[in-house]
Amino acid sequence: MTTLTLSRAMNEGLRRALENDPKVLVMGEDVGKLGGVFRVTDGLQKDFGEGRVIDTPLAESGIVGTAIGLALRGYRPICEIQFDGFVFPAFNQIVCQLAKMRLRSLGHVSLPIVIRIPCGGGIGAVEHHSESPEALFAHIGGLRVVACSEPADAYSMIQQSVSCEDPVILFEPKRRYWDKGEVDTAADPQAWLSLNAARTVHQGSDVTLLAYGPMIRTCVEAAVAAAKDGRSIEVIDLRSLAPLDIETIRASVQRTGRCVVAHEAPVTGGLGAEIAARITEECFYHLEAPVLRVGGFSTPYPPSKLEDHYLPDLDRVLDAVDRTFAF
Amino acid sequence: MTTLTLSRAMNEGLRRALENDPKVLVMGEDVGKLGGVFRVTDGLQKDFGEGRVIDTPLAESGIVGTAIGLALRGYRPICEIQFDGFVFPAFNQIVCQLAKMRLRSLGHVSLPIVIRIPCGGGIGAVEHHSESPEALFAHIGGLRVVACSEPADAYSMIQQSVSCEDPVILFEPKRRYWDKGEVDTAADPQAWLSLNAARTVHQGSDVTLLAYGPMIRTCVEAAVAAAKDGRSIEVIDLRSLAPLDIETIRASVQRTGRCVVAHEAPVTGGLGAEIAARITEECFYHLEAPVLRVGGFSTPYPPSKLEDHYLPDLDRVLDAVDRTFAF
Amino acid sequence: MAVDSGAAGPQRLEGTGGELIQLLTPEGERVEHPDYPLDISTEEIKALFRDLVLVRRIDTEAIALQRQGELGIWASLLGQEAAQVGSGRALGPKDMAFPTYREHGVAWCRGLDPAKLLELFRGVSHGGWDPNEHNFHLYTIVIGSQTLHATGYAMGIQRDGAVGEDGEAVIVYFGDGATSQGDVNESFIWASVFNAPVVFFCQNNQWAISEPLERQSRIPLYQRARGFGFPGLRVDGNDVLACLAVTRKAMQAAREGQGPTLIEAFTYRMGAHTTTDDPTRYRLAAELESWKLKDPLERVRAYLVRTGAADADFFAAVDAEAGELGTRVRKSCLTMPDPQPLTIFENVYSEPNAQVAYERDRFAAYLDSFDSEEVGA
Amino acid sequence: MAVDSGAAGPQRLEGTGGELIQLLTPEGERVEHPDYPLDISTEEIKALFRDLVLVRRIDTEAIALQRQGELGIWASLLGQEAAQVGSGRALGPKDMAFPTYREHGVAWCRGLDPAKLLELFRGVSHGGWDPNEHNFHLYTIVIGSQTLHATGYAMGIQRDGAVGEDGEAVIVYFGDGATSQGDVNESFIWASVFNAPVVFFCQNNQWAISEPLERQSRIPLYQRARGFGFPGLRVDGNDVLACLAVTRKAMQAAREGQGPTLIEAFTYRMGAHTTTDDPTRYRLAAELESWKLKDPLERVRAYLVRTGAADADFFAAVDAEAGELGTRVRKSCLTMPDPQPLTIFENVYSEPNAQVAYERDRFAAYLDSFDSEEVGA
Ligand SMILES: Cc1ncc(C[n+]2csc(CCOP(=O)(O)OP(=O)(O)O)c2C)c(N)n1
Ligand SMILES: Cc1ncc(C[n+]2csc(CCOP(=O)(O)OP(=O)(O)O)c2C)c(N)n1
Ligand SMILES: [Mg+2]
Ligand SMILES: [Mg+2]
Repeated sequence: MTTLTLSRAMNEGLRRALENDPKVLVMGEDVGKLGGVFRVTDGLQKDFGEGRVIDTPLAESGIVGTAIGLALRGYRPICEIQFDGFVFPAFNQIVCQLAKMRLRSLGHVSLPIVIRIPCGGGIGAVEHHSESPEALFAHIGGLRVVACSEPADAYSMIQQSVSCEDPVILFEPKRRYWDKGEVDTAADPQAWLSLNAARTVHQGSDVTLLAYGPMIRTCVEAAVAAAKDGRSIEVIDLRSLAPLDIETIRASVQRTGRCVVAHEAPVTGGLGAEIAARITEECFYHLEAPVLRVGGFSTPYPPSKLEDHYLPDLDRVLDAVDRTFAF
Repeated sequence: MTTLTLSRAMNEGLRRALENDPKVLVMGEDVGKLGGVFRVTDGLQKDFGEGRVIDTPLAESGIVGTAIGLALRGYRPICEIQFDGFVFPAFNQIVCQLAKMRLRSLGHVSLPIVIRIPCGGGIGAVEHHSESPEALFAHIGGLRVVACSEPADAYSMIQQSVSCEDPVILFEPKRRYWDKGEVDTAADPQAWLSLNAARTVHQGSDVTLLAYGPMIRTCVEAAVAAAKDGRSIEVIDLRSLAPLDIETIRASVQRTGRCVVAHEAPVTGGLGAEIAARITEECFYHLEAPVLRVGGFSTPYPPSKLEDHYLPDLDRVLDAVDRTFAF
Repeated sequence: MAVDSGAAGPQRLEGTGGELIQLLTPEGERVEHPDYPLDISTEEIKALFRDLVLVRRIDTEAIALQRQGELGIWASLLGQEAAQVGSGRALGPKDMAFPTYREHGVAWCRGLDPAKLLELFRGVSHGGWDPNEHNFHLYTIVIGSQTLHATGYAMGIQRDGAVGEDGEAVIVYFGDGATSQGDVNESFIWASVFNAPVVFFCQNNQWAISEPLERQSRIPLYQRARGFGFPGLRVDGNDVLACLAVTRKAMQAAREGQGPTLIEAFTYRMGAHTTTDDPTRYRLAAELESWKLKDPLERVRAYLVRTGAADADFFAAVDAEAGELGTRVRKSCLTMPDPQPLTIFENVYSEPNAQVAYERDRFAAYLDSFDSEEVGA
Repeated sequence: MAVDSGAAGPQRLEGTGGELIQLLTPEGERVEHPDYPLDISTEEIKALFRDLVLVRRIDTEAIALQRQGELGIWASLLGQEAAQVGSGRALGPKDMAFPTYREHGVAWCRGLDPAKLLELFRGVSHGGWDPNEHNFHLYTIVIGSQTLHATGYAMGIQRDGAVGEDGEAVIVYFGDGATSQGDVNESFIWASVFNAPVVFFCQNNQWAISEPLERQSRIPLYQRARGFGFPGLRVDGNDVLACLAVTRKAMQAAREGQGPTLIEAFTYRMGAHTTTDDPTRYRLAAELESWKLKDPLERVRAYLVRTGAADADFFAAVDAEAGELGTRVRKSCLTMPDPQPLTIFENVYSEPNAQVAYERDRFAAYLDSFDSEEVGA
């Protein structure tokens, strides 16, 4: 066990991936000498060379489009999108090419590409640097969408994503990059939790709180605070956003009878909508209250002086929890 | 009252918009001499000139990006995206610029731009020509998203969209372009139903069926068929997808106690998810069954020989209706 | 001083005259070009003629099939046979080709069964062939996207150490309209910055559906490459020999590590954009007539006749072969089985996927319910 | 024949030598250029010097404010003052400017209150000024997007009939890195096809965060325009006179209907990319040192001293003014009120919106609940 920051754990995971398979590449803007704006790729170009850790021209469509070509040639590119808000120039390549090539080729072609996206707000940044676009990808068949919330998962999930034969969009909670956690770099990868699986990160019996990425820490803090008031919240880290680990979710909600979904993304059309709709279908007779959603507002992300109001914090999460008990 | 096809009604609406305001422009690929691949802009260039009906270079980001510039100069561009699947190169301009400029300027700037997107499947087309990406836009604050389903609405909604000071994404059901309907081109625009409003297109009391665009015809047919079996389905044409006309929806669902949402887009993360989540919140104690969703599968749109299976048809809609009665 | 003068305003491009690389005139006369000596035997020219005739035949048959409702749509290559066969025959087996949706002639040269193309246009699959079987990538419909794939693939060749004397290279096809897409320009940047072994083969057929070339560029398209620092050239796209020669040279340069080239094959879309298009709405019949005089097949036929290289028997044999091919193509279309409903859920992911499985199982049960109810779906 | 030879492979660009348009040497000597005669009075040069000093002062103050935690981030223009002031002062009041996020010097020339810039970098707004007040558009952060807006705006000028002798034009700023974005290249296409009155002003400061120019192009950037059929030129971006002269000429050409020009202002980012960047990780100190010798302010100072056009009093007065400006800027930052929570819901739509109203009302009630419970939010 080593104590690592999330950024460092991701870095170690990338290093392992590069070591384990010479076909693995890292590409993106400033991933080389600079080591990425969050230092996630720090030192990798020095150790693996410019042929494998590629500083690209400044164009996201080009990054994903050439990654597709490299994958067609047998490589396994890991693309870094510098910030969430800059994934949109690549959206066309992701939606129309990356997601659809396997079907187009009737399975002859795999595109084992990982797109890493530092996401979310809370870092006092300017416009476009605090977005949570995961729902846009979760709606697209052919993509896998996952999110890590803490160092150990960062370390394993990046490696599992690289091993996956399908394209994976990996969301990294940028405001948690410097959070520390224990990482067992010696553990047998076979023992890692599946990339498909959600994980219960705080046990509880009164209500199920579903979240992922940056909201996990907030939700666990909320659960701890609520426990002092005698309310037992079960927090589940979804980890896989598409597909969802419905079994884990259902088992918990059927037990608690109440559910809240929390994310930073706007509530309208966010992942919480899908979860609420699905859970309600699956657990209709178990629900004591509607599944409630707490998240960003359905506005553009505000200037940073307002982000503490925009982002659901411990109080807003607990408010939603309280509301499920008001039904 | 005149009988017009939906395509023709849209054409007449565009013509009115061009006549009424010299700042209105039409731009896109093949909108000039050809009159668009669906003939929606037929004859407009001839009558309003190349300065106002602009055949653009083949690049969707360029279309929307220059439309933004034209709007900044006081014009009101109507952009045609040739097919749903080709909106993605423009996604960055739509999400990061079009949707956010008003907030960025604290209200100093309006971008009264309409983006017309012929959408949906059922026309036997090749890949990328049958998509239903509306949920991706409905998740973006700052955009209005609307869908017309029949000629009269096509005629009025395009004009209302052009008048709107905010960007509007207007979805046009391409497989219904040749459907005919009565259009009252002499009616007072003040009397038109608001662009924000849903409309009940088939009255019923047992279950509320929510749909929009190409699915309206299917759903009304389903309601007619069900009536023969003694089941009374209320069909509501949502028309405005963002924001939703929750009041109309709620009133109906509170009355019927059951609700099904139908769309062509993949169910996972589709608009039905948002509607189901919201309705369940608002009508929890009125619901006899969970809101059920019927729509496209969570796969890429299949080759056209399979589309009749992919698209929800009358039987699949009625199956969902039946299932709400099984709860 | 650094001033680069461009054209002052839009100008109608002329494709004739000295700027075109040509080895065979429309009248079928062989001409030499100092930079593109072509060492080619009569047998090889006859083989090219055969290719031209056969790919045109595939096209004619497909159009007929579409008219009869057997295909949903078809994108005809009529008029572009020489550009496709000339460039297609310039490729080595290890080279990789990335087509648009109109490269039936290149598909033919790569050895792809035409039935595969029909599958796509019939709506049976979105393509479905294995790109690695014939080193011919899948058709790409979203304009310009494949140029980045090709460039990335070429970067893979570099990483494989497969650049050099005996190297490999990539060719990517796109149209005049495509040159306006951001992706195509980004691919020019990538290719030049990384000096990737990729040849950009632009078939300038003068039209992007109803839009003439002036909507995309005010200077000849081959000059676009200048702005990115690699060579660009314009070839007579209706001249199969010139297309062969320039593509060979550019591919060899790429294989050897000299980086990208842009080839503008100046040609003409003699048919409609696709079978659903009506070109009479936007272009004059006279334009088409003038291009008929430059027909890519007729000039090779004229050459073969004039030089006595081929006799009536040869032409008859090629025609007969074309007839058989037409029949075979037709038959493959008519006997093509429809895909099974549940294949919707296949090939979305490489491994079992919870969401897909959930929907498939429910849909299967739904379909079964009709069987058991004995009601037709 | 039509072959266009590009460079065979990547090459390190050199910005010195004859290809740069220069009117004032780094040593402060005035030189003439046949194509860019500049009729400028001493008073005007002094005014430019004042601009340069003042915009640098705004920058210094902002960096200090960021260090003290008063700004979230700041993108310094250090080293780029001449490019911005020279081009900014070439604009007429009716011309429209589209900046990136670093054009503080242009903002100054257009008359925007620097406090507005601080609002953005402090996180109080996303900009929030009225682009039409000073004909200075909002800062654009997504790289390259504004080039299309500028081009569309220029198309609007055409439609307004405002091209001609007394016409209007647009200038759009972007960096060397931005030239790789699809949008920028699409804007070149639009501008050339429609012959739009727009000047593309690329500040090539040699770096896109940590990436040197070679990652974006293997030939000088001004040559990009060649590929699109309009003029491109390279100017010494640290020479305020040359930047003024070339921009004036290009803007006038655009106003008169001669279409677009690409200006590459060859300069250097002397500071970090932003205050969160650490350039020591990726570039050598020697490079910075060599560029310090080309400082855009010092050469004007040298010229003014050498020619006796300005005395110590002048420089002292400018310094004093800069000091006052710094104080004013600082004060405006420190006294800036935080936005109210419910402003999150404002300016999303022009009219009341059901979804926004719903969320605002609920959030307002939520905030109120704390007040009434007397618990801090
Ligand atoms: C991104 C995108 N936008 C629009 C279309 C619709 N479309 C199909 S082909 C075509 C014209 C293409 O012209 P060109 O590149 O010259 O190729 P050609 O068809 O002439 O071979 C258009 C606009 C598309 N396929 N992709
Ligand atoms: C589409 C997009 N991708 C990435 C970024 C992150 N980013 C901000 S500035 C920058 C470098 C820009 O370089 P250049 O265009 O040369 O301008 P400079 O900062 O040097 O003035 C990058 C990559 C962005 N803002 N937008
Ligand atoms: Mg074409
Ligand atoms: Mg730069």
